[in-house]
Amino acid sequence: MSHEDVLNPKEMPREPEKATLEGRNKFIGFWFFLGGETVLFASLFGTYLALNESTVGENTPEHLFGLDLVFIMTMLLLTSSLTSVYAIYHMKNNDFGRMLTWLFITVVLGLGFLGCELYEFHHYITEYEFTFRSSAFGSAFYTLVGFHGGHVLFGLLWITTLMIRNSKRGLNLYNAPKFYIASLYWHFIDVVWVFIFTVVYLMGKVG
Amino acid sequence: MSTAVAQKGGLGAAIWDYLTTVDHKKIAHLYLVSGGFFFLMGGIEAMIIRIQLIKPDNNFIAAGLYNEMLTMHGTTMIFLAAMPIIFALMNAAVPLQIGARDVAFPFLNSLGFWLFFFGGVLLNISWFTGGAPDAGWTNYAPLSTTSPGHGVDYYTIGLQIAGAGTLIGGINFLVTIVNMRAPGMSYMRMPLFTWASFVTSTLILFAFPALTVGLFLMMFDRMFDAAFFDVAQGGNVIIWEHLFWIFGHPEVYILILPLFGAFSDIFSTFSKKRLFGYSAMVFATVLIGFLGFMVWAHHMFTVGMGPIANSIFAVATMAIAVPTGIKIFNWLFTMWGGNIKMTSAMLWSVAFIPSFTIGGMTGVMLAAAAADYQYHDTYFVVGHFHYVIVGGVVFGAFASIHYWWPKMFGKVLNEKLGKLAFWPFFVGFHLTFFIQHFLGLMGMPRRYWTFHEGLGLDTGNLISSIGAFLMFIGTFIFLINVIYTSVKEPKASGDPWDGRTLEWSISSPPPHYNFAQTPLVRGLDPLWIEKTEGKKGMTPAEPLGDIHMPNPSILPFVMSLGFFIAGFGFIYQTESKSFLALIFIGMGISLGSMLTRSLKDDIGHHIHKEDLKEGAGSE
Amino acid sequence: MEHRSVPSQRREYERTQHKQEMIQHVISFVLMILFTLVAFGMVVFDVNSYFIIPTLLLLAVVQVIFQLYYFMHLKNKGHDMPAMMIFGGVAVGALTIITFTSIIWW
Amino acid sequence: MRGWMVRFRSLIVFGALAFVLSGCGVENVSALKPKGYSAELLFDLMMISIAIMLFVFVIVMAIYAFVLVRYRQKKGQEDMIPKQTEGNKALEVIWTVIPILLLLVLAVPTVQATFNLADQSKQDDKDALTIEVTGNQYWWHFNYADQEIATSQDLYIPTGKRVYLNMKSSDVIHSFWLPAIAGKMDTNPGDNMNTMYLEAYEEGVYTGHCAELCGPSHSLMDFRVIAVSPEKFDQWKKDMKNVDAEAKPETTSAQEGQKLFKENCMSCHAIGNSAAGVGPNLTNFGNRTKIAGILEPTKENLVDWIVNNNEIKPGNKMPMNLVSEEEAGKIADYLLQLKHSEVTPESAGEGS
Ligand code: HEA
Ligand code: HEA
Ligand SMILES: [Cu+2]
Repeated sequence: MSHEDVLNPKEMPREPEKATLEGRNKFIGFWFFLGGETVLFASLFGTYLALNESTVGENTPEHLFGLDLVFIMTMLLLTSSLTSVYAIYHMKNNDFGRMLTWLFITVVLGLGFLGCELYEFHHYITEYEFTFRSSAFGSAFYTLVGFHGGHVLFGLLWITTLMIRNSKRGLNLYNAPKFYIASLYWHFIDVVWVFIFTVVYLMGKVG
Repeated sequence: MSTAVAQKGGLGAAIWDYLTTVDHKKIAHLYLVSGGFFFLMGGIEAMIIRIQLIKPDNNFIAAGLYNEMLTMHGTTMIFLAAMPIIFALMNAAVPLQIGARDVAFPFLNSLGFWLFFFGGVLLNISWFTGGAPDAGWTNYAPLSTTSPGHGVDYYTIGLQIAGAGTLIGGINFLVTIVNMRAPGMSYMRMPLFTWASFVTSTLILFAFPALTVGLFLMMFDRMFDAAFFDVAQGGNVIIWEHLFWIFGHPEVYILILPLFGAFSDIFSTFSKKRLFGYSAMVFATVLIGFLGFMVWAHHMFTVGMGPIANSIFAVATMAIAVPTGIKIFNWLFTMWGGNIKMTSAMLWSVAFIPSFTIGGMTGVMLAAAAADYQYHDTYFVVGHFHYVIVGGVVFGAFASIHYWWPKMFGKVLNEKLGKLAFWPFFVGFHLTFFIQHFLGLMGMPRRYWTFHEGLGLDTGNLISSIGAFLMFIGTFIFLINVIYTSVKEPKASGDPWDGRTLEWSISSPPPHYNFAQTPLVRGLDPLWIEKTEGKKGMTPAEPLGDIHMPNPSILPFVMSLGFFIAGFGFIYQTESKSFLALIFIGMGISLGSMLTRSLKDDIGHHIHKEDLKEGAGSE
Repeated sequence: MEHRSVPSQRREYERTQHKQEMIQHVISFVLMILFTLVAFGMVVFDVNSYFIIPTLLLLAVVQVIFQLYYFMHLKNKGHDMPAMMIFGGVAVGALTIITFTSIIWW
Repeated sequence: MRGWMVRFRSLIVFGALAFVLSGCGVENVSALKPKGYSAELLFDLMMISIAIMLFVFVIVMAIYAFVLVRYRQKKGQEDMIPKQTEGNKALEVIWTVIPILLLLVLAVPTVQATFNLADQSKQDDKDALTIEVTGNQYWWHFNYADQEIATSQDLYIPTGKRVYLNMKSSDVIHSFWLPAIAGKMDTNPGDNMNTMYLEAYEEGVYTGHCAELCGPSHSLMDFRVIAVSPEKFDQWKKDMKNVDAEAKPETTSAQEGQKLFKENCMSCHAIGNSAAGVGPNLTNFGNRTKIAGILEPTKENLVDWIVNNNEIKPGNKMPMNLVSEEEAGKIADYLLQLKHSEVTPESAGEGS
């Protein structure tokens, strides 16, 4: 396939993300990477579960966590997962404008989530003096949730870069795989969050 | 394009070429040279260890320095010598064996190398900045978290950077093997080395994240006062041990499996016979990889996990003897009825069988959980793992290097010198490590700076040290061989060994697009099939056409350099906050390169068919 | 590559197919929200039974399956390798978590 | 299990093997000369596994030697193309099934021994003896639970009786290894307490080591276990309970030493039954087998130790040059005459 065909395809194929060899490589490679990420987060979850009772003082999960904020965060992130699905839907229909719109909404929701998380951390630190260094539980909590937050941040930067870089030239076979795997990444972040709100917050509240 | 530059200028251009290359064959050179260099470093550290232990109550080096020496020896050998040499072989052979022009992610391939390289350099800089890591290559907390100075900080950061490179390399090979096979190269026609690389890469994918997390926790504890391993604040030191071994055990199979694959190719080539029990060999490789994830706690039998956990892990560990045995017997029966030619590559491979079998057997003995209460952390274990690592990985590396040297560098290593290097190394190896089993049982713990007189350990240690000198001599002769060959030996043909697999169907070294026309694979040992039908080379699967190749890039180098700089920032910010600047600069460089990479389209270039060499590549 | 002249008929067909897939997505989204509500509800209203933790975990797992299979298309063809690697990761991860909840403290 | 093993041992190879191996090593130091229940059990387990391994190795080597001799390329046959065999199902099954069977033979006694050595069920019996072991950089502390006896470095146990150990560390991970009597067990910091038991068959002084890297002086963290008959042990207990920590030594030098010791050393060390301090408990010091676990117990060595301990054991936490060499001599006189019990290492049959 010539460069011209990749950058200015005459007709978009059904699955533009997998139309080129490079695209197929990215697609498979990224999924494999997510397999590795699964182990990464499992190790963090394991560490958290091993240390969530290693509290010092009264800063226990039950004492600290409030569910309303977590609920809002969950709704934001779950919805952003749907909006990124919409974006890919429009990508497959070769509707670049709509795709950008939905990606934009995804980014806004993600930012909302991140804001809430920062507020939450700030709240724990200032109101409860519960920090990364307070106890083994504190270290494990901030590390697990913080790694996830870091992923959210990276995802936001990534999607935004893609949007800006390609805003002028539209969809092609070179950038379609990039958009596609960015959306995979975003879904994966959501998957991790589902376990975080379940294991850290809900189970923490149950005690 | 990259070759054009190299042709034009002198040394500078050649260096620039290697700094920017994304060609898997050149990346193989980079891996081999740096891995080889670190092997010599690790070997010299081993010599210092053996000199210190040559006699009782010796004082050749101080106790603290000894701990640094053994830590750096283990870490260097595993992460900076064995792993890169394996990646060198994978880069040199896998794309060629599957009939691909390139790997799936040439850019990431280069990034993987440079991350490993800078991680390794960072780790070794610790020698000059007030002390290397000294808590063993296993780096158990809280010895590591409380170790004074910055040695252990170098360990965490250096391995984190190098480990990221390894993970990237692993994913690259997985995708290459899944997506880039030539027409007709089905999974069950892949050479065993490619299969082993595939399984190894899978192990890397699942094992390294555990190390990543472990290193992050260690880093947070040491540099940011977290409390993961601080029992006073509710931390738990056993977490590190599990994370380390969840990574660490698969790691030893990551080391050995590619060489198992290489041995399979070598045995069948030099016996002029098809590999005996191909499908059983594939199955065994996969099974070893699979079981490799369920046995890590056999390193922790004495930690106090209780008899139930110990028993489960003991039995699971023993199970690995079965697929490994399948391999040993299939190799023997590959040679059975063959026409065995004892080249240097074959010599190393033949020597591997009894050596590794002994190592595997002591492994099974260690797996007997209760008995490990005696063996654990003694020289019995040191004997075991050097038998499998040196007798398996190092012998395998030497065999593969002899085997693929013509493909990598266009010349056959001198056979006489090859055999001359083998014998002292082989004899020295058994002298050094066989006696260590007995030393262990007679009461010598490992990681001992010195042992006392009167415990019956003197002669054994002396013999062991003598053996190490013989290994030194062997390695030295090998180095001479490399120089001699590059000066004196004639250029090799494309197929010097009467090979069976695709890499031997093209010239040595191959053109940078590998195959002018992608070959059509018609079965296992595709080149052999064509040869038995009287053809000279492979039948092409496509007409001659333009070839798409990736562009070289300096970004992987710069990106890794950024992390390297930031690494110092992380290490020294504990002393002065002004070092935070280094973190920002370094991360800025790295993130900047990433941004550049994603903003700048890089779709590669084409080689026009008029510029290709004639024919499908058979020389 | 054959995509150069996709007949408009096929385009149309693809579009309807995408639509149908989208409907599935919306349904799974609604279910996911529902599961989340149930999970939070159980904790907020103190449904303190013996089963609460297993139930919470089960709800999470089902949600994640929706994410993987529908949102991330793991159910579609051409996803064998991705599925294999994800489940490989899940298996190793599960072993890790079992370990960290059983033999870390004694 | 024992009976089963005895039968196994009667196999000729097995007996011969055990004989050859037990030729190695020094008495009371080597795992190959078991002198206690656990060590013997483990020795038998080792012998089973070695026998299996030898069996497999002989078969592998037989095929190996045959293949290499018979199928080595002969002159003039360089171009011979052998038959390209694909494999052989029957062989494949054989070399899968036989190793599985052999491993089962090994797995059963392994699991039995593992559970056997973890059997602490009798620890709570009235007359059971439990000792709290604490690993420290770089010395061992032993506290006889319920007995109000504390010692460091030298551990006295009765022969023929199970002694239970509750093991912890005060700093980094150490590992308590007593090859001739039992295997080893780590001492962990924090809440993870480990247990094991010792049962010595014969009187003697047994050398033990730290087996988990614990810092620069890891290799210098030896200890001794002194097994004495139950009667002597009871005597020792009685003596140790009645230690008069304030007792006045005979020579004036030692008396001055006592004063110096109180002023300079008591903040870390203890004499008598006070709980473990920062440094080793020095009760009964005059009967110690070694100074600091490694030096011959002479006055010269002790003075050297007091003044230069950090050069002898790098990373040791005891301050150097706290006292002058002369003062150290007096302290040494004081410490070396602290012989609180009639029962000594010599009475266990051996002096070293
Ligand atoms: C390449 C590296 C490599 C390989 C391949 C192996 C292979 C094996 N290892 Fe080893 N091991 C290490 C590297 C390796 N190991 C290292 C580095 C350490 C120490 C780490 C540290 O603490 O620093 C270690 C430590 C180690 C321990 C922990 C010891 C301790 O610290 O107390 C154990 C315990 O079970 C063990 C077991 C095994 C087993 C059962 C195998 C098996 O895979 C072996 C299987 C092979 C065979 C058995 C031979 C061939 C088979 C037949 C001919 C069939 C018939 C055989 C039988 C029926 C027995 N190893
Ligand atoms: C790939 C892995 C690997 C390899 C190849 C080796 C190779 C060797 N190792 Fe080891 N080793 C480990 C991995 C490895 N090792 C690990 C993981 C540990 C555990 C560390 C720990 O406890 O934390 C260990 C520990 C270890 C110990 C135990 C230390 C202790 O517990 O106190 C000893 C002692 O004998 C030893 C010896 C040797 C020797 C003699 C070699 C020899 O085979 C080396 C042979 C090579 C040479 C001798 C190089 C020759 C050099 C030249 C010819 C240079 C020429 C000169 C110039 C150009 C300048 N190693
Ligand atoms: Cu292992």
